[in-house]
Formats: sequence, structure tokens, C-alpha cells
Amino acid sequence: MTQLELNGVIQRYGSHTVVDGVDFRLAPGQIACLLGPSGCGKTTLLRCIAGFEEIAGGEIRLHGEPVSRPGSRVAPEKRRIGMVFQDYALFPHLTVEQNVGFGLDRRQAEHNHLRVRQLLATVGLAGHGDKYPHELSGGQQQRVALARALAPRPALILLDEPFSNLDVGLRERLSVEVREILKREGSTAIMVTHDQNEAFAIADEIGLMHHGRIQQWDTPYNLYHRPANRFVADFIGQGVLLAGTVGDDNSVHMELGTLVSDTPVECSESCTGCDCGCAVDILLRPDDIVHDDASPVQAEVLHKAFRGADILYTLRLESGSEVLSLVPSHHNHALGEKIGIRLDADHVIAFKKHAACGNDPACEIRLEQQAAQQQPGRHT
Amino acid sequence: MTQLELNGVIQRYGSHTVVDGVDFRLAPGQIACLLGPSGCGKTTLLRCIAGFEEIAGGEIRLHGEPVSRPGSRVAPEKRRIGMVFQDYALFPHLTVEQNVGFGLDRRQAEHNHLRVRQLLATVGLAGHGDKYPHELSGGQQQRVALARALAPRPALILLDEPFSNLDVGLRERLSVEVREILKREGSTAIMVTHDQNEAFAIADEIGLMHHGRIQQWDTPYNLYHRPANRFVADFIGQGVLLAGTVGDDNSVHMELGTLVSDTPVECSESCTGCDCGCAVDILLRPDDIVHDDASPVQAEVLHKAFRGADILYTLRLESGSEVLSLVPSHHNHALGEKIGIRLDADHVIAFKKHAACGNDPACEIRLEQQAAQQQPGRHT
Amino acid sequence: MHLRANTSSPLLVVGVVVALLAGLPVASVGLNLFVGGTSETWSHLSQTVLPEYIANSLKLCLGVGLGVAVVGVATAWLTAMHDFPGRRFFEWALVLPLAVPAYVMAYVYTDFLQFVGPVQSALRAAFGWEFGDYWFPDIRTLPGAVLMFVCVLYPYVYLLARTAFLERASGMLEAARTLGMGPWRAFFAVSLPLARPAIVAGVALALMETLADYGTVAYFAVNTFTTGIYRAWFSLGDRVAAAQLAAMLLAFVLFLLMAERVSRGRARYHNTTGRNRPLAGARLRGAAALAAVGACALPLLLGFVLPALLLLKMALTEGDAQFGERFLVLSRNSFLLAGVTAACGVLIALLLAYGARLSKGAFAAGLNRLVGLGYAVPGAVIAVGVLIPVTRLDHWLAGQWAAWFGHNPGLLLTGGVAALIYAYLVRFLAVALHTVESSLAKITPSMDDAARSLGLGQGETLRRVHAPLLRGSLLTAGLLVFVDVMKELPATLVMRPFNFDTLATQAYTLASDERLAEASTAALAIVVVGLLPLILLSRQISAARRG
Amino acid sequence: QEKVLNLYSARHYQTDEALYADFTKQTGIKINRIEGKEDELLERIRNEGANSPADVLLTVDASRLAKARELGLFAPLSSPVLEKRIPAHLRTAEWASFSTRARVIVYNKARVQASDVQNYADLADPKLKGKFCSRSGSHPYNLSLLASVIAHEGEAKAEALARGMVANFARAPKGGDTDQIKAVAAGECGVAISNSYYVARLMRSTKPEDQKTMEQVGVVWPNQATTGTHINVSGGGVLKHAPNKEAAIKFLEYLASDSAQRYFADGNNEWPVVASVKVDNPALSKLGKFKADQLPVNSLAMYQVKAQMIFDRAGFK
Ligand SMILES: Nc1ncnc2c1ncn2[C@@H]1O[C@H](COP(=O)(O)OP(=O)(O)OP(=O)(O)O)[C@@H](O)[C@H]1O
Ligand SMILES: Nc1ncnc2c1ncn2[C@@H]1O[C@H](COP(=O)(O)OP(=O)(O)OP(=O)(O)O)[C@@H](O)[C@H]1O
Ligand SMILES: [Fe+3]
Ligand SMILES: [Mg+2]
Ligand SMILES: [Mg+2]
Repeated sequence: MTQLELNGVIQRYGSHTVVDGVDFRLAPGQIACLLGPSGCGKTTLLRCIAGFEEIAGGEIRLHGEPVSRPGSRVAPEKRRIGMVFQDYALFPHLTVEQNVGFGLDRRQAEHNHLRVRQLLATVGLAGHGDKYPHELSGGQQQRVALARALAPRPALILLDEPFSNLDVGLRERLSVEVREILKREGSTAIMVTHDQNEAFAIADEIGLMHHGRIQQWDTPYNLYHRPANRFVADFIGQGVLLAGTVGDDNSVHMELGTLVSDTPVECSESCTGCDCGCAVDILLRPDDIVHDDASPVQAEVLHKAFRGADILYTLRLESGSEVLSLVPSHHNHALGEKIGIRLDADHVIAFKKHAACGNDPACEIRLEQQAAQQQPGRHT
Repeated sequence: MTQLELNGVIQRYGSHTVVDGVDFRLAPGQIACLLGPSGCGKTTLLRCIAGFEEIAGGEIRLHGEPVSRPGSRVAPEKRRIGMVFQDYALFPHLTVEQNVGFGLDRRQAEHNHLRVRQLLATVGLAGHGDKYPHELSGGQQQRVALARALAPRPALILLDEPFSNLDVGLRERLSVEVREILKREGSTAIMVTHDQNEAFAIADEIGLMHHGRIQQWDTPYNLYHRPANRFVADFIGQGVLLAGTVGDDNSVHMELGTLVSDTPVECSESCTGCDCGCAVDILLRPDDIVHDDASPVQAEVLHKAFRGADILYTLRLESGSEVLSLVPSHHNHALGEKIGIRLDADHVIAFKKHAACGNDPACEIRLEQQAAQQQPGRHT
Repeated sequence: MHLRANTSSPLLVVGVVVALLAGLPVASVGLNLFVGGTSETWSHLSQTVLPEYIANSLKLCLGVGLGVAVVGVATAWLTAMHDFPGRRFFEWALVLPLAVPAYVMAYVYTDFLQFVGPVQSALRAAFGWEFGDYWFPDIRTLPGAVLMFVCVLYPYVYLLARTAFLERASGMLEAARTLGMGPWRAFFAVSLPLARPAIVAGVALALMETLADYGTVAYFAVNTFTTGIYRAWFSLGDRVAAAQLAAMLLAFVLFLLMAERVSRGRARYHNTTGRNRPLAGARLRGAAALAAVGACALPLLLGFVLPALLLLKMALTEGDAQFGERFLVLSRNSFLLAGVTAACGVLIALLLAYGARLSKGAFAAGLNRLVGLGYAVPGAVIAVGVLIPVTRLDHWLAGQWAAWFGHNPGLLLTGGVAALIYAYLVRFLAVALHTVESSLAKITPSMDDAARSLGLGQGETLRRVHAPLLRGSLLTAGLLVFVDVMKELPATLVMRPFNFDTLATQAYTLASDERLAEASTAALAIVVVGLLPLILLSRQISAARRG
Repeated sequence: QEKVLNLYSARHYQTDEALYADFTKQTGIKINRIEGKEDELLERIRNEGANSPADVLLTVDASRLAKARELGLFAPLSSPVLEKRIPAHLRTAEWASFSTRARVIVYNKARVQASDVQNYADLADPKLKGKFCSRSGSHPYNLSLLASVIAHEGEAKAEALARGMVANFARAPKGGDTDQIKAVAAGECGVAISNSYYVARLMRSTKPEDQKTMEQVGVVWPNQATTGTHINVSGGGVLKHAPNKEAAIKFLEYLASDSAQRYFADGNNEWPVVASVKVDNPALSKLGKFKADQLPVNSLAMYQVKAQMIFDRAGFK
């Protein structure tokens, strides 16, 4: 059975299409994350599901029942969908406790009180119940919004960047606890987040959105290791695309050397029909390139970012191409220095090159997106 | 010369002391980041500096001139301090362009127009100038707030989580560009962020706040590698504290083996007078513990979080202590499995144990904080 | 779970029904625009007096509009955002002029300032002047009328703007200050524009009341468009022409209101920050404090203290011989009518305003503008406009009754209190509606969504979120309607039940017999009875500021 | 069932209550009344139509009575008592007058000679330039005066009169009749017109300033040599759909009774329409007998619209 089902959902503000034919399915109890660049339509999609926005095309079903169609919809309050709003939307005239208890059945005062206190404790706000929202810090407000949405145990909960204003520790603790609460109460959830680690940690499935379309709806692992297209490859994790030529079955020849993977070269969908000799772009993650003083391939340090345990180096190859490499932070090289690197990739992700684009990656992404738009529904 | 100087600044809401004796100095052109758990007083500290809050003690100086003292202060608009508010505070009755141009001298229409368009392009909102704030997504609004604060080239700019609602790519690009703009225009900046990587990348100095006090004001490197106390060690990066005993000069004996560092054991300040035989806690980062099938020390996988390139394992040692280990993601072990690990730490960070605490780390942190409060000013 | 058409909402349906009911009389006046009139009346009026009337009306509007905006906004700004000696007193006292009916004010000032009045007589006695020896400003002129209207109508702007300033988002003001704007410039760049819906609503109410006024302008012989309507109707006996003129007036007001709406474009006025704290008012000292006290005291003196004292003196020296038990009955009648109407009006206004907010479309908003027009129509015209549908309904009811029970019950509604309250609502709904709408515009739309996502229906959202958030405005709206009903005359006169007098009709009876001094007792009673809720509510309103 | 009479009255004299109480005492019929303005009351009666509870309409202006008749609101009035007691020119087949008031000229004894203001026409005389004061031209009192002039002398003369008055204005028309009298006394105006009962009321007033006012002014009965002083009436009729027609007739007849007539005179300083009634009102006695215009009051209504148009053209605001 599916809890939530979107079929070709389209939403427009005036003539501007913000959600452009989204379809996916969520089974009860599943937790999905929505990723995507700012302004790509994530919030709008959540608002469509919650019932706040009219849809211009497609259909949304809850438990198999249609709840939104062009021209008609079920009222938001009838959907049993909870929501944490990006701007919190706390009620300024109510205390923290009243805010959290707002959606609870008022006849069960005793029981509600317990639930509210318990949730406040979970989000680390025990003792703040009598405050008003304006007396809280940004992160505290955000946590109240989270507790408020969880309180009525909604069947489906939409979380719009619920942890964006929390520090890492709290955010990790909370995301684990929220995941536990959701799993325990059998709630289905969709969470928008900008933190990929968070998405990886919490989500059963991740949807990556761009320009109102879902680019890939997949498991965290696949999203990272088998990106459906260049945009996904570019957006998820870090990495660069480097030109190469497919050799015999398991190898790709590149400037850095030849990559040989255990399996045949995994050409991504957009590269079906990759043959020997075919020009491709290979996705290289920072951990695919290891610093090795012994390596004959030397690269110049262009930029370095301190990452705590590691330093992320941006390196320039002879050809002028740039690659990223993650190196333990005691290998502290200066800008301009040349260091040895070698390839250490397990599996190869290749995208077929468009002849028209020369060496312009932006052009490649554009062409790919255009191709995708001509085959709607392809990406699910 | 110092641009900004805080001496023992205290702020209270009613009887609740939110900022509790903060002092630091910023030279012109420097960029500092404020880190700290939600509700620790970061926003309030910025508001004190901007001149919105009266301070109950200490003093704030701009360019050597006092601007805030208990009972008197210079009006916010006279300080030439820009601010990006945590909740944006955009003007709903003005378009994006009018919002951004709000603080510019109105007599220079031509020049302003240019500046506004240029900033909008920088934050990736070219073409959105005629929209109203409510027609923008959360991240877009946040970028308008950023552009608006930058527009009048303030001498000092306070950024309260300016990138919290942006995706990683945009946030990295923007933080680099903002850093460039600030450096080019010679602006001094204080930025609150929850993203430690961002802080590490952008900041010349980082201040870590807790309970209204600055725990450590230092360079990113030192903060990570030479935490001043347990709280800092715990908050910055990931890691655990593991019991050990100081051996002869350069070694510490631990369950996992003996750590030998190149230099004498770097006992953190709270451990001055660490002697041979002294009981200490050692800070172990996830990268200090390497997975090595050949190692005799085996640990059980308790929890694993997929991190893209790596998997972060939480492991249980024989003694029941837990440690973290970052392992390349192709080493995919199941929960419950036992894997071999070994220590691989460059330098040792040790905190002297309080006898009273037994094995309770929370107790240790509490005692440390109490000790710190009895010696105000000690931590700068 | 039912799929429902996007456009349908139970609340919207209720709203449309109420709007139709309230709009019916206005529409029946407006429809006359399309009925062919008697050309003789038209050509006569347009050739002789109409141009002057129109000019007078426009001048009056301009003067009153500017006057109430400046006085109302200035006093609201001073009391809401500053602290100076007496601020707490002025906070509620500045509302007091509202209780004084404009026509009473006109009588009182005329009596006080006219040639034979105490001021000029004293001057003559003191300096031995005779008629013609000296110049003295004549109150019974257009500027005088402007002064009268400004004095009694500025509280509309004051109340609405003050609520807006109190609900102000301190966060947005702070943002302005980090961008280099001092309090003064921030006021013009942020506070004032954000209070625009409230200020516009206040000014619109004042202007509509000015345009619809007949008593004051007739007494001052400042002939306005309304004079023209009455002339066509009463003196020239041409009801159709009168209704057409009224419809023109409506069209003009509607045009202004719509133009203002359109000029807002897509701008919004809601709070964009989540962490607003009540700002401590800027403390004024020395000359600034003195100026603030002066600025607040002047309108209060002119609009209330002086007229109330003059009324009191008249009432004491030559007041109504019938003062006594009878006044208790009159007061009770007035109070009940005003109270019930205020409660109904606020409730309906809340439903209508919220309905329009829900539908987001132009339809509901337009409907609300139409409903609100009753306030711009001269009282007698709207009274008749109400009579027509009510009596029709009555005839129909009587017919049904006769068909079922075999005898004619007569008129059930006409001449009843219910019909009278209906008339009041038609006339004064605008007051409540504008007030509530302007405040609703300040509530962030995400409040609605948050409540609905927590399982609250539209009605309950209104009750549990908007109503409490609007508390100050709802009280303000109720207060304004209450006081307006206390003062209302034309509809009361013609629609009231038998033997049912109110303070206003009592004052009217005496005043129309040119027994002004005696009318002062009833007029004073109106002020006193109106004062009670006024003082009570305006305290509540200051208390209802939200964080 | 209790006997009642439903009265719609435009009389705005608070003291009328005593009159109604007296009627109830005499007949046992209770009076339900609403008081309002003529035109609105007419609208209400019209809209109430066949179901109207109204029995009697009383007004203070002949032209409104005529208008009610025109709208077909009145029932035919046939009462021998009324026919006997009320002079023919003061009643019609549908309604009757019960009291009259005269429009008199009031002048400042110091500034104007009584001999210069003997006729309404004199008010247009350039001699009075800058001395004439009046209430608004649209007020029924002035309209009915000008209507009577039209009836007697034609529109042209009436317009000349109106223009002459406008040329003589001391100030733009404003205020009521009492205001005019006071302004004349104070010297702001030289001459004004007023309804007689306002003059009488000031004469009877015990207030010193009113007495002083009246010392300054003289009162003239205009047009004694020609058509007679203009009078308007307060009157009424029985409504077509009156549910209590009998009581209504009784009420109108009561209004023509000696006691009621005396009441109009004593209580409100009006002149009774029944010639035989003895008046005991010092002010009215002091004003003395005068020759009243015999014009059928009906015709005042005929010319009212014309009068308004003339005033408008002449700029009599
Ligand atoms: N107006 C107020 N009245 C009372 N307490 C307040 C008020 N504003 C903030 N506080 C309290 O002061 C403390 C610090 O708040 P502040 O906003 O400075 O935190 P912060 O460090 O910015 O947190 P966050 O990261 O969540 O934004 C919080 O515990 C908060 O509850
Ligand atoms: N009311 C509106 N009118 C017109 N355009 C709008 C409106 N609301 C949003 N948009 C536009 O729709 C697009 C998608 O907005 P949405 O809020 O869904 O983005 P988002 O993916 O949530 O972004 P973010 O991560 O920045 O919050 C944006 O380009 C925005 O400008
Ligand atoms: Fe009169
Ligand atoms: Mg969003
Ligand atoms: Mg904060």
C-alpha cells in the first residue's frame, strides 16, 4: 500500500511553473528527504501535498484517495498532515506549551499535558514551556515548531528544513530522535534539508529536485554512487567531472591514468550505448584521488579548505583541469606547491559527452535537462 | 588598531543573564565566526554590538570609541554596523530591489542601481528584483537579506546564520564570495553559523560560546586541534574522550594501546601539572582511529551513518567505551560485526580527570565550566 | 475526506450571503444609476448648484483627509512609540472626541464663537467694538466645517494607526536602523508604509462619514454633494434623481477605494519576523516632551474638553426639563442598540474579512468593498434603501402567514428592533470591516497554514488564531460601531419602533425645534454613555498589543 | 382589546406629549407614535403599503401633506366636525390644518426703519444692502414663502425678489430662525425673516439675554396692505390603510377641539385654526391681530419645486 502518491503534479504561480510534473510514491512509515538548490520548488511541493496550494495538473493521493486535483482538493485540516514551516509560523499569542499543544484534542487535557512535556523534553526545551515565542532564540523557536508538528501524531509529516538553525550536535541528536519517533509512531515523513549528511543519515529515500522536477528518487547510496545525471552528480557530495575515453570493457583512460573497475564501466543512463572509444566524463569524488608522494602525477595546490580532520585541496592538473582531493589534515601543503596524487576509485561513473558542448560542463548539464524535459516521467 | 572591542559585556533579560562577561577584540578587516549551541546567546551578543540591547555590564568600543555602556549607548543607526537577521526581517512592502537599496544614499540613484544589481547578481538573484519578499523562497529571501546588509558597505557587519537555508553548493560559493567582498571592502565581520566547515573556511578567528561565555577565541586550527576545555573538544568536530594514564613524557596508556606523540603530551590548560601517572581523558577524533583488519583490537559496530565518501562508525570497545571511526564507504560492515581498529593519532590532547566525577563526562564538563566561572576573563 | 472545488468554502458561502444581505440596500441605491431619471432635475442641478457642491465636497474631503491623517497619525505615533509625561492618559483620552456627534460639535462651536456668542460678546464688551469694527473668523464656513470634522473624526485614524504601530514588527524597524535610518526616517520609510492599510482605512472612514454627513454641513450652510442629494429628493421631490446622485457618490468612493487597493500592487504589510519584542517607547525629554504633550492635548481640547464643557454648562444652566428617569430609558435604549449592533458588526466583519483573505480572489475583496459602501451614503438615503427590502420581505412574510394561518399579521420586521439593527449594520459595517481588514493584513499568512496543518478548520482557525491576534482591532471595531450607532439619527428616526426614543432622537427633537441649549442634555448623555465603553475598551486595546 | 392610535408625526415639539396624554385621558385611546422627518416618514408609509400600521400622519409643512396626497397615502377625510371648525382654505378633502404659523419680518430697531420693511418685497430693496439675513433657501419655511409669492405674482416677480434678497445678504444663509433673530439683535444683520413661534418663544423667555434680544428688535407683519402675511400650517390626515380609522378621525377631531387648539397656542405659540378659540398667550396677544394670506395652502405645494429652482438660480443657498 502507498501512503502518499504523486502523479505528474504541476503547480504554477501565475505563469511561472514551479512544480513541473512530479511523481513519486511513499510507503507508510517511510522517511524521504527532498534535496535541491534554493528556489527549486521544494517548499512549494510540500505546500501542494499539505493542501495549501492548488495544483494545475496531475493528482495527489493519500491512502489511495485523491486529495488534490486541478480545480478541487481536500481541505488541509482534513488530511492529517503535519508540517514544520520553514519560517516556523509559531503563534505569537500563545506560550510554547500552548503552541505545542495547539493541535491536540482539547478534551484530553491531562493526556495532552503529558505529551507536550515529553516532546518539549525531546527537543531540549524542558522548562521553557511558559515562554512566548519572541522570548526564544531562533533555534529554540525552530524546535518548538518541530514539537508542535509532531504532537498530534500526524500520519504524514512534512518537515521544511527543520534543523537549519541548530548546531551540529543538537541537530544530529534530534534527527536521530525524530527518526525514532516517526518510526515508532509509524508516521511517514518528507523532510526538506540542505544538509546532505542529514539526508543520508535520516532518509530511506531521497528525492533530488531541480527546476521543479525530481531528478532522481533513490536511496542515499545510489544517489551518491550512481547519480542519474550530471546535475545529480554535481549536486550530491563533492566532485568534478573529468574527461576520459572508454577503453576495453572495464577501463577508462584519463589524464590521471587508467581507471579499471571491477565491473564494466557503469555508464549512467544518459550514456546508454557507451562503447569502446566513446568520449565520456568521469565523476571523481575528493576521496577518489589520494595524496601519494610517490605518485608520478603531480598537481598544483590551488585552494585549500580546513575541514577539521582533513583538508580539502583543490588541485590543478597539467591540462588545466581541476580536481578535488581530501587529505588528512597533517599533510599541510602550501598554495602553489606541487603534490603527488593518484586515482583510487572503486567504481566508475561515466557520462557520455555531447559533441556540441566542447569542454563546457554547464552546457552538458543544460543539454541533459532539456533532454529530460522531452521525456517526462523518465526520471522516476 | 582594533575595530571592535568588547570588555566583559553582560546582558540580561530580566534576571536571566544571557551574555555573561564576553570580551574579545577584532582588527579591521578580520572575519570572526561565532559558534555555539542553540540558545547560548549568539544572537543576543550580536544585538548588543549592533546597539539594540542595553548592556548590564562591561563596555563595547568601536574604533576605540565607547558605544555601549551600562545605562548609555550610541543609537544603532549611528554605528555603521550592518546586520543580516536570523529571520531576515525583509520589508514586505518593498520589492527585492528596494529592499536591497534601502540603506543606500538616496541622492545617488544611478550609482545605487548599479550596486543593487551587482549584489543581486552576486547572490544569484539577478532577474528577481521586481518581486516582493513573499514571492520568494526561503533561501532567496535569505539572500536578499544578505545583499541588503552588504549594500551600504558597512564598516562592521554582523551575519546571523546568513546561509542556514541554502544548499551546500550555493552556500560554499556564497561564503567564498562574501569573504572576498568583505576583504575587498575592508569590512570587519562577525558571523554566526552552525556549520563548522563554513566557520573553518571563512573565519580568521572563531569564538565558541556556551551559556553566554566565550569558551575559546582562537584560530580554526587551534580550536579543532587544541581545544581549551572539554566543552570545546566535545562541540567542535566529532570525537570522544577516552580514559588513559600519562606514562613517561611522550606517551599515554589507553585501552586501545599506547599513544606516543612527537611532542610531550599536550595537556590542555585544565590539566596543567599533568604528571606521569596522572589520570586523563584523551580526545579521539574519528580519524584518529583507523580500521585495520590486521589490528588485534576488535570493536563492535554499534551504529553507522552513511556520509557519502565515508561511513561514520560508532564502535564499542571491550570495556564498553564508545569511539567513532571514519572509514571509507566501501568498508561496509554490518551492525554487530566486530572489526579491527588501531590508534593513529598525531598529537595527544589530554584533560585531567576530576576524581569526583568517576567516569561521567557530563560531570567533567560541568565542573570545568564552574571552575571557569570562578576565574572570569581566564578564557580569552 | 472530500474533494471540494477550490473556490468553495463554507465560510466563503456564509460571507457571500452576509455580503449580499448587507450589500442589498447599497445595491438598490446604486442600481438607480442605470434608471433613466427626470432630466429636468438633472439639468437644473447641474446648471445651478451642483458644480459648487462638488467643489465643496472635494475641498472638504481634501481638508478633512489631510487633517485627520496628520492629527491621527501624529498622535498615534507619539503615544504608541514614545514615552512622555501624560502618555498613558492621552492613550485613551485621545479617543474621546469620537463620542461627540459632529452636529452637536457644530452647534456648540457656533454658539460659542458666533457674533452673539460669549467670545465675541466678551470681546465687544471689552474693547467697545461694534459690528463691523473687527474681524473674527467665522466658524460656519468650509474651513470651519473641516475643523469640526477633523476634531471629531481624527480618532478613526488615531485608533487604527495606533493599533498598527503597536502591532509593528520591531524586527523590521531594527533592520531599518542597521541600514542607517534614525527613528525619524525609519518612521517614514517603514512604520508609516507598513501602517498604510490602517491609515487608509481610518482616513477612508473619516472621508466617508464626511461625505455622508448632512447635519453639520447643513447647519454650516456649506453645501456639499449630499446637500444636492437631499435637494433633489426633498425640495425638488425627485427621488430617482436623488438616488442617482447617491449612486454617483458611491461610484466615486468605490473608485477611490479600488484605486488605493490597486496602487498597493503586490506589496504586503504583514510581519516578516518571528521574534518581535515590545519596544520600550523612546523617552522624550524637555522641549520634545512638551511639544508631544501639546500635540496630543490640542486635538483633545478642541475635540472633547471644550465642547464637553460647553455642553455641560448649557445642560446645567438651561438643560432639558425632562431630565430624569426618562433619560435612563433613553440611555438604555441607545446602549442596547449600540451594543448589539457593535457585537453583530464585529462578528460579521470578521467573517467577511476572513472570507476575503481565504478566497484570495478579487471577487470576495470586491464584495467587501461594496458592503462597506453603506457608510458613504447619506443616512436618510441608506435608511430608505434598507426600508425597501425589509418591507418587501415583510409583505412576503405576511402573505405566507396569511396563506397558512388565514389572517394577516401585519408587518413583523418593519418598525422592529431587528430591522433597525439591520439598518445600522448596513450603514456601519464598513467601520468594522475596514478596521478588521487592515489588521488582518498584518497577520502573516503562514499563521493560517500552521493552524490548518494542525487540524483546525477555517472556523476554528478564525476563533483560535485570528480572533485572539486581532483582539485589539476587534475591540476597536466594536468601539467605533458602538459610538457611531449612539450618534446615528436618520435610520433611527424612520425605522424605530413605536414610542422608542433614544438619546440621539431626543437631542434631535429639541435641536430641530431650535432648542439647542435644551438638546445639550441629551447630547451630553450621548457623550457620557459613549464614554463608558470607550474608556474601558481603549484600555483593553492598549493591553492587547501582541509580542 | 385596547384601543390604540398609531401616529406618524413630523412635529418635533417635545411639549406635544402633553397633548397626546390629554387625548388618551379623554378617549381612552392609547397613542403609539414615532416622530421623524416628513420625507422619510412618507417613504416608510409608502413602503409599508397595505400593511402599514400608521393611522394618522402629522406634518409641519403644507407641501408635504400635498405630497402625501399625491402619493395616494391619505384616505378621504369626511368629518362634519372638522368641516365645521376649520376654515375652508386650511383644509382639503384628505387633510386638514390644525395650527398656523406666520413668516414675519424681524428688524434691528437701531439699524432699520420699520417703514422700510413692511412687505416681503422690501427685502429686495437695495436700501437694505448688506443687511438681510436668512436661513437656507432650501428650508421648507422659505420655500413655502417663495411659493406663495409665485402663486400671487408669478415666477418672474418671485425670481426678482429672490435675487434682490441675495443682493442684500449680510452673510451667507446659515443657522435657524432663532439664530437670525439673535443676529439681528446683535447688529450683525439689519433684518431677517422668521417663523412667528420662534419670535413668540423669545418674547416669553425669562432669560435675561433673550429679553435683551427682544428689546433690540422689532417685528413687522408683512404684506398687510396687500395679500396678507404668509402662513404655513401644521396639519394631518388619516392614512388609506389605517387599521384604526375610527380612532384616527377621533384624534383629528380632538386636535380641532378647543382644548387642543388652546394647547397649540399656549404650548407652542402657534395660531389656532379655529377662530372661536380663546387664546391665553401673552406673546401672541402682544404680536396682535394680523391679516393672514388667504391663499389655499394646497397651492404652496404646487410651487415648491419652482421656488427651489428660483432660489438655486438666484444663488440663495
Ligand atoms: N526577549 C527575550 N526575553 C527573555 N529571554 C530571551 C529573550 N530573547 C532571547 N532570550 C533567551 O536568551 C537566550 C539566548 O538567546 P539568543 O537568541 O541569543 O540565542 P542564540 O545563541 O542566537 O541561539 P540560536 O542559535 O538558537 O539562534 C535563549 O535562551 C533565549 O531563550
Ligand atoms: N507566492 C509566490 N509568487 C510567485 N513566485 C513564488 C511564490 N512563492 C514562491 N515563488 C517562486 O517559486 C520558486 C520555488 O519556491 P520554493 O519556496 O518552493 O523554493 P524552495 O525549493 O523551497 O527554496 P528554498 O530552499 O530557498 O526554500 C522560487 O523561485 C520562488 O521565487
Ligand atoms: Fe420650526
Ligand atoms: Mg523552501
Ligand atoms: Mg540566534
